[in-house]
Amino acid sequence: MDNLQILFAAPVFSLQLLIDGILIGAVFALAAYGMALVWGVMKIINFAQGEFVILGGFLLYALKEAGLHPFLGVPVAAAALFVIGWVIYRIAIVRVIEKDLFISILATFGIAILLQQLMNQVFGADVQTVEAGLGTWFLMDGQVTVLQIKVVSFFIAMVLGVILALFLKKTRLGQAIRATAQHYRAAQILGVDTDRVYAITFALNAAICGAAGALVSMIWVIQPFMGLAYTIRSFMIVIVAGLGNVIGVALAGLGLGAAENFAGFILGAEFQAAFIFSLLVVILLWRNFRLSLKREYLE
Amino acid sequence: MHRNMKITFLLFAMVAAFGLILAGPAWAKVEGDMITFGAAVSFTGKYSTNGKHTKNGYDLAVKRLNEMGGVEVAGKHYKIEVKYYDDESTPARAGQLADRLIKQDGIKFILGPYGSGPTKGMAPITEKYQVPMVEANGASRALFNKGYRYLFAVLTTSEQYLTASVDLLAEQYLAAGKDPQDAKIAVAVENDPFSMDIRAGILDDAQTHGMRVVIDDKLPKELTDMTVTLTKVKALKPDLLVVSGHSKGAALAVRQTAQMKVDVDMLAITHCEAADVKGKFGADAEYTLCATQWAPTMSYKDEWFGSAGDYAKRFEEEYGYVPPYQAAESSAAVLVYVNAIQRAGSFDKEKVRDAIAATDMETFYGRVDFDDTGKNIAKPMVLRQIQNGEYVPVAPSQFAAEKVIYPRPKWKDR
Amino acid sequence: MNGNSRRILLYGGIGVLALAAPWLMTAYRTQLAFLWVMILLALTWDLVGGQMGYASFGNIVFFGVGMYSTAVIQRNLHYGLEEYAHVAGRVESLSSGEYLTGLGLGMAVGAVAAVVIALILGICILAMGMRGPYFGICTLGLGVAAGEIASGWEYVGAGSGMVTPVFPEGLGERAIFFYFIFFFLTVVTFITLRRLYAGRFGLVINAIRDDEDKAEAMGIRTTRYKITAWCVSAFFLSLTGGAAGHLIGFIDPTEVAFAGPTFGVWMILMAILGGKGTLWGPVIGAVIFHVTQEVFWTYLFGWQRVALGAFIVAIVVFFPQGLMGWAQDRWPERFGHWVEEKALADTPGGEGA
Amino acid sequence: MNDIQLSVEGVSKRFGGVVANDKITLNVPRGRIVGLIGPNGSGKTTLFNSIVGYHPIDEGSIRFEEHEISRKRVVEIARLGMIRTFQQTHIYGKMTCMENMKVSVPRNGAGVARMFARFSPDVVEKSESLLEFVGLYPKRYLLAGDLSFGQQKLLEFAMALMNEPKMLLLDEPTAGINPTLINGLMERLQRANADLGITLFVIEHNMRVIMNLAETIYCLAHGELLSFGTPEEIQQDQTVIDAYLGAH
Repeated sequence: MDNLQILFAAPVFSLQLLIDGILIGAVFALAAYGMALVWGVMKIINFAQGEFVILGGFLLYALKEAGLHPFLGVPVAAAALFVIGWVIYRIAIVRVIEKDLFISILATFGIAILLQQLMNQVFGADVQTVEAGLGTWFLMDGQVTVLQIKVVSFFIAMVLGVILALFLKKTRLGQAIRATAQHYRAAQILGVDTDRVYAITFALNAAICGAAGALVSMIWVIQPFMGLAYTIRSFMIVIVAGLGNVIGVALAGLGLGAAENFAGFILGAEFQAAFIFSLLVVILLWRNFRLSLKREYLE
Repeated sequence: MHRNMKITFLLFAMVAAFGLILAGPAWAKVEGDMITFGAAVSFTGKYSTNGKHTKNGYDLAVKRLNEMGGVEVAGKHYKIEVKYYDDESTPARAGQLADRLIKQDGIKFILGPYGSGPTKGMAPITEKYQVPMVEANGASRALFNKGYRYLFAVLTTSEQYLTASVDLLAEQYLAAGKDPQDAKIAVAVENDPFSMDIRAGILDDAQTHGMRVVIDDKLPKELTDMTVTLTKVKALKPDLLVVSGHSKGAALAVRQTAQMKVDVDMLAITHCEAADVKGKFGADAEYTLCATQWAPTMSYKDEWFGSAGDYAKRFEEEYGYVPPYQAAESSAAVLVYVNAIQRAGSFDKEKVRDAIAATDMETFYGRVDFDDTGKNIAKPMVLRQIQNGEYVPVAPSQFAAEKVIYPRPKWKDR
Repeated sequence: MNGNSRRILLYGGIGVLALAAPWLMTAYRTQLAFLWVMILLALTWDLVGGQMGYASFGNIVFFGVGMYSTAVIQRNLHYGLEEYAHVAGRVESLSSGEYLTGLGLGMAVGAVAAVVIALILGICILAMGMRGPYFGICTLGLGVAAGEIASGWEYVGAGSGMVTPVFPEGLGERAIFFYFIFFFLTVVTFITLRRLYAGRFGLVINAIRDDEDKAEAMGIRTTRYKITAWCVSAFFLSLTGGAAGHLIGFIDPTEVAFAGPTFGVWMILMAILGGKGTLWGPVIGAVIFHVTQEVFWTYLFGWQRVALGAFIVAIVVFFPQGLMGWAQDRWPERFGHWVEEKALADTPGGEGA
Repeated sequence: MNDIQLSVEGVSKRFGGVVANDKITLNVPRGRIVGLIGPNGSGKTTLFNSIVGYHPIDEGSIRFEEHEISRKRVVEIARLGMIRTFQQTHIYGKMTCMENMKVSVPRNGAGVARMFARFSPDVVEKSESLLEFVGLYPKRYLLAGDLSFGQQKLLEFAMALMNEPKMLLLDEPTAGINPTLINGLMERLQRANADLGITLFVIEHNMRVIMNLAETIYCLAHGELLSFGTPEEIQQDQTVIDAYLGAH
């Protein structure tokens, strides 16, 4: 527990971990928000979530190579993912939509493998990064560094979240999506074209992931095989926050980011991933335990 | 009931049919005037960049040898070729493919895959079938204490990759009149067989110098972020930060130390060239120490490629990029293999194996001389520092072109 | 032909074919040994995922536990940890006796360890009544966490993994040795499962799959059955893993032992492809999947995983009921689902159950 | 009423702010047929769920024979000999009718040996005769999921009988059943009661059925016990009539 002592001896590093965790947590929350949307509306757990993220990153990389400014590339990557999401919905997702969750998990898992391997073929397995050309802020005498790109990403993620929430609340389409989430048969009877709503929801999710991925590529590095970590994080955030709760998702995302950083610091980087996955199990058990007290079941 | 039976028989028929498809063309080790080597290399998966370097290295050597008239065995000239499979960057696949190469394709000469993991997967199989494998990219020392007789590595094993940086630090301490025992080291390596051995080497070396290892992080294979480890570095202020994690680790280390303005006196990493840190990060990569098996500037020579520089030129003409050492060592593996076959004067596996074991030759890549565990003990690792946008050898002393710049200038002074 | 003689013919035919296979396709001995591994993976998954309807994404845990237990026992029996891990230490090859002792003892210990773990996990997860996608994701988390923990644990080699001893002289050909180990294991597993499915146990876990609330309302102690089923699955999967570690030769924590994205998913796919919840489905699915994969591998160089991804999507999207499920829908009467007392006391086929 | 088999005393159950059952007290004597009626949403099914342990109750006590069961779990209560059927049928859809029956043997899996045991010929015979009893014998090898809704209800009833319960809680046994089959079903319920000595506690909407079947009827409205008595008494009770006409 030497590492813990460092944190007590020099709390400034806790601040560093906390700030950094919160900033990156916003990006996780963004992807998680898309997952919650698809899960809530379509009753599908999208296992290709992480691959959408990485794909967004690679698209931004390609756009940057083609000479576009990275920030302009973010909406383009999101738009491209929207189209890709739509196509994937039409080809595969539409056929698993009313099957049980298990089938949709496996189907999206297959899509994840497919996307991974296609990215590997198209972009190569190289680690790529996109330089946004921003600098670093120093706080506390240089002990705490804050990357400007992370701050920018944080705000982009938050703004996107707000826009999305407004879209769902205020627009006709958004209302149709929410109605479908509540009860798709009722929505159908009321004249909502649920098939179109599903397609848009799925495509929208892909677009959100694309934006998140574009941010990821500017903050860290991307590689075709890095998707699963983002899928799992999204899932955890959704489990903690519940479906259709924007603020909850955002808070859970930020919390996860910070928790992850502290776990990595204290337990050592080798147990950071183990920590995330163990946390997932523990959260599920805890939730289940609470429900079993009421003799009710998760379903 | 009988419906099930029909289905089952149908399936067995299908299996048989598939079996026939698979059985298809059978490669023999030597057919007519062709010698076929077998290799399982990562074309997909996380090692595929380096897998490509490996394949290019093999192919260039094969092409060169064929241009020069092929291989002469017992008075007859043979062309050579390599049969590749994709090991998907996983050891399990590599093992299966070794089996496939040997049993199904009848290949008797195996070239290694990329990476210690896949090599570990293949070695038990080649060993069992007593097929010699000369490999160029499996550097883990754990490969060489298992009693394998048929495994040979032309490269320096990985525990030696970065130990030179520890020695360098000790020298600097002594030169400054300080006690090396006060030096602090931070180690952050990817959690895979290769990097874990680098770590083992560093830990051993630090112990001999009496240095303290203050950070010992194993980075996950799905590494995306080193912020946490670097925060620790800031907190504990080690003199030397050692990072190893294939291309991904190199890119992250250089990028994030610059972003977070982490000041360490010495930063030593592997895979600089493969990750192209110089090209990607420019000034941020300055003063980084890079471990390399080989560099085009070295003075080695051989009869096939000429000097190391000539090799680099030829490689660049062919593939359009400067060869990283992963490619060079792969080419060297082919040269060693072919040389051994010529000396054996036979295609007998056992004779070839003995000839390989007896190898003591000079190549453009360096001298190759295997000890009785099969690793090359004749060629040291070189440490290069990025100075003014160039890789400059700084250690060990016989290769040093410049003095090492120590300590790295602080970020605020750059 | 009556049911019995048909059955004898069927099993006899398969038995003869299986015994002869290593000599019919000599070049493919190792691949054939892997085929049995695949069948075992699919069969053990199907017990929980298909027959009981608890879609576990983390059964790979038991595979890895078996693999590591066997390797650790083998190592500790014959070398010190120091000697094994250190570069100066020299690991000598084992005699046949030593190899077999290590393998056998290791597999036994691994199987016990896996059952104990399954029991503990079962009490934590199943006894709490976790179901559906939450169970799936929870087990997925377990699988990945297990791999990550093994990657960080130095005693089992951490990220460096473990190398199993070189196969000794005197045990015949390596591939044949393992072929028959896995063949034997498959036969034992198959017979055990067949027996289990034919009795009360099989019907109860089917009932849990179809309607767990009803089963409880009828006074069935579902938790016991669920945990037992998981333990049985863990037992055989651990044995498979123990021997598979030696067949592969190198145990990497995340890519061989706790290989969720490969073996972990394949076992589910194979069961689905053949028809989950049937006795023969997983076997048929495993055969088709394994062969297809080999073909992709040979002919779709570099693109094989893309094809595999597409194949997975195609199976799940277009063929979720699997071959046996499709056949049952197509010819229900062949599987013993018929009306009227036209046929005699021929019990409905165990295969259809 | 000297031989009370099931006694519910002051049972309340709230969901959030909604009071589903408010201090309900009722008794079911051994060997009788007792009815439970009430308009939609009056808390009948909630009471059933409370009795069989599907969710915990907020206050009160439920005793079955000599056991306090209000804190017991579903399985344990079922194993005491109290079996319920569901409003929407719950059968094992992907299993044949015979398998549905066989798996319903009482006290399934008491020990490890029993867990893995095969079924004895007695079980098969009994399954067949009970299927015969409800008229599903010819369809015994069909998948239960392929039966019609009414047939599934019959199957569910047969499964409950297979379990040799002491008391059966039936949640709207005739709902969704073809009217021509209702008489047959009623007759079978009565036979189960008379021949097998099973106490029946029945929720029913069909007044004709319940009035002919039950000896005592309890009426719930808005979560409260409104009235109880013989069918004749209930039919003449003004509060019951008001409740059904919505004049509350």
